[in-house]
Amino acid sequence: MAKGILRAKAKAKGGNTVVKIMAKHAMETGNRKDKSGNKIPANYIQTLTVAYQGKTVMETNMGTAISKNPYLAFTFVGGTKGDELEMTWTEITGATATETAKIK
Amino acid sequence: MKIIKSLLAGASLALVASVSQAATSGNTLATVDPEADRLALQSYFQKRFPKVAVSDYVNGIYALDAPSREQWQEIEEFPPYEFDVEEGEELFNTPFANGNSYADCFDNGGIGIRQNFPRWDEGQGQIVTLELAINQCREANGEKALGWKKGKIAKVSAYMAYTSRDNVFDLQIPNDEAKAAYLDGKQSFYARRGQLNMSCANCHVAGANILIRADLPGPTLGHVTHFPVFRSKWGELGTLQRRYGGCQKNVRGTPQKTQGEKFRNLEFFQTYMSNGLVVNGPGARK
Amino acid sequence: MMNRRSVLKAVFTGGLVAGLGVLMPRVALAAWSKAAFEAETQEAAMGALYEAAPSASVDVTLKAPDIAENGAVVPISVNSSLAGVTSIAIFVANNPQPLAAQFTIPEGTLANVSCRIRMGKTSAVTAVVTTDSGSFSASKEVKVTIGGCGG
Amino acid sequence: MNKTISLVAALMMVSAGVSAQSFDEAFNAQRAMYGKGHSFTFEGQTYTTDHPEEVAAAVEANADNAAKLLAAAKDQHAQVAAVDFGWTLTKNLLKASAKALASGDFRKSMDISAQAQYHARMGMVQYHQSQKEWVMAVPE
Repeated sequence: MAKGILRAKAKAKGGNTVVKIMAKHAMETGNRKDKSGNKIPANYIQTLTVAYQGKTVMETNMGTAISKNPYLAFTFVGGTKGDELEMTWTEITGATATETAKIK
Repeated sequence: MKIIKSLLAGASLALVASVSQAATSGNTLATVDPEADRLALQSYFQKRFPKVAVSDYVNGIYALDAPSREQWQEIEEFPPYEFDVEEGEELFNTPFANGNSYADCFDNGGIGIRQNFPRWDEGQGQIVTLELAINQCREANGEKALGWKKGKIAKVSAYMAYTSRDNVFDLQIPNDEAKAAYLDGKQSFYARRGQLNMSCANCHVAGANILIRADLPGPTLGHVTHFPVFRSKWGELGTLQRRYGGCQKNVRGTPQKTQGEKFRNLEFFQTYMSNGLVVNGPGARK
Repeated sequence: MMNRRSVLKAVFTGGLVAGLGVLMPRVALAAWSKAAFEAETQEAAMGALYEAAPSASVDVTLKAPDIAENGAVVPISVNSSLAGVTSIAIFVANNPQPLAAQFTIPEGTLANVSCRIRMGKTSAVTAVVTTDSGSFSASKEVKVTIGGCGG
Repeated sequence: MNKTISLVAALMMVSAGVSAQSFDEAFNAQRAMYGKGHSFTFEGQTYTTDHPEEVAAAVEANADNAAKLLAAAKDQHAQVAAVDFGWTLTKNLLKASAKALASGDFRKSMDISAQAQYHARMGMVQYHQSQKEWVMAVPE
């Protein structure tokens, strides 16, 4: 599996799956200036969607107030060890990718 | 963990004797007593924070301040240094142009050895920190040395620390030259510097867990165990000596040289103070 | 932008009136609302998302520190015991753009999310939980301080 | 509770117990309260709160004197840098002094030089202290 920007820890436990995801991303707000005083253009992850067996289990819209290396944790009912989660992210620039992670 | 406990038991038995010894553990090679210094420091913190186990000091200020600890634990749910450890592992395993790799420079292939640094190197006649050893390894293999404070060196160091987690620091002072290095480090630790006229000890011994404006300085016991550190303020990983320089600037002093003799000796002294504690680097800090 | 906003509102109201909240709002909320995320006041951001201002509720739990260790990384958790939660949003009143994040909660996902946010200065943090029967909120002041050690 | 104590207070507590006030302590207290140019008595004698550097700078403001003071400050700064106990702001002071000197503002240059030299001298004091006084630093 090619390494993307997402890392996920998904654990099936007591009938639920606890999902923790972190993305490697600077989350530039567009409010910062560089050393010479020019505005650094905004570039942050806008959406992160997590699907399990074709069904969306979490959809996140993010703004400028999300920290660098955004983190998200949630729990959904069901999920089996060994199955895969599909995680799709979209940047404000339009860049997008889908990455996968196994439930442990 | 067992090792820690037995060390603890030993420490408390030796307490009474050590405190009075510390007062006389002097500043000359003949009188300095590193073991007495270490036990005196432990007993100082134990007296001030009787409810905190010595083994918990590896968590720095989070051992002492509950509200910060809560936030830190949230961060540790998915620590920001994980990417760096991953990248560090990749760097560590990438062979140099000559076919050798980091593993060839270190005992045990570089795995699980963080607790042995910094150490007195007989051949070089100086204290060698892990970061110095990393760059010496690179140069011995015809590679360029890395910058000392952050980036690749911190990542490689973080990976090496990560493979050493829970190993117990047990630095040795094999001879008088090493003891002199320890003494020099001790001197630096207690030396007031800069316009604010503060020493490391001011903030991290007497000042531990006391607000400096809005910051709570961490205790020096266990100070070095979690380095390199992903500092939220930096937004990235940095080495211990990057922090040393930052601290010296904070007291409005001109920082000493990164990986220069003074800083290496200081790191040796500080790490010796944490003998008996475990490696838990890399860490996440505010 | 007015278009999307009014569509949103229409769907939302429609959902409430027709009792179709189970399906409809989710579709609408899924879109990243430029009007809401780029709004510079909390009222404007909320106005872009909710028909009426959310009412405070004890069934919404917002976990946030009293004093943030570092404003750049403030851990926040929201959970709710309300039934039929469809979305959770987090607002930081004093940030340049107050809407921090919006989570769509499909059926089968617990109304319990955690994330890390940036805070420029001390501010009220508000979590808004939307259910079939309206929007409910919980607020807390989080202090952001200037550090003494080079902060 | 301990968090409400400021660090300064905590540090003072450590050194409390020293009963008689030394001249340096009296001087520092007076200086902190009144700044420079103030007189006070200590054990029957009258002193001013001026640093020696400020006294040295209280001469006629001219190019020659300003250049001398700046050279002295630079020299002292080089000494403290050699033992690695410099202060961060001193460099900029030296620059500012040189700039004032070049623009003919001798008074300003001399005052800044005095400040820079004071920094450098205090750095040396810290260096010498570090050689002897650190040993008792583990509080009981």
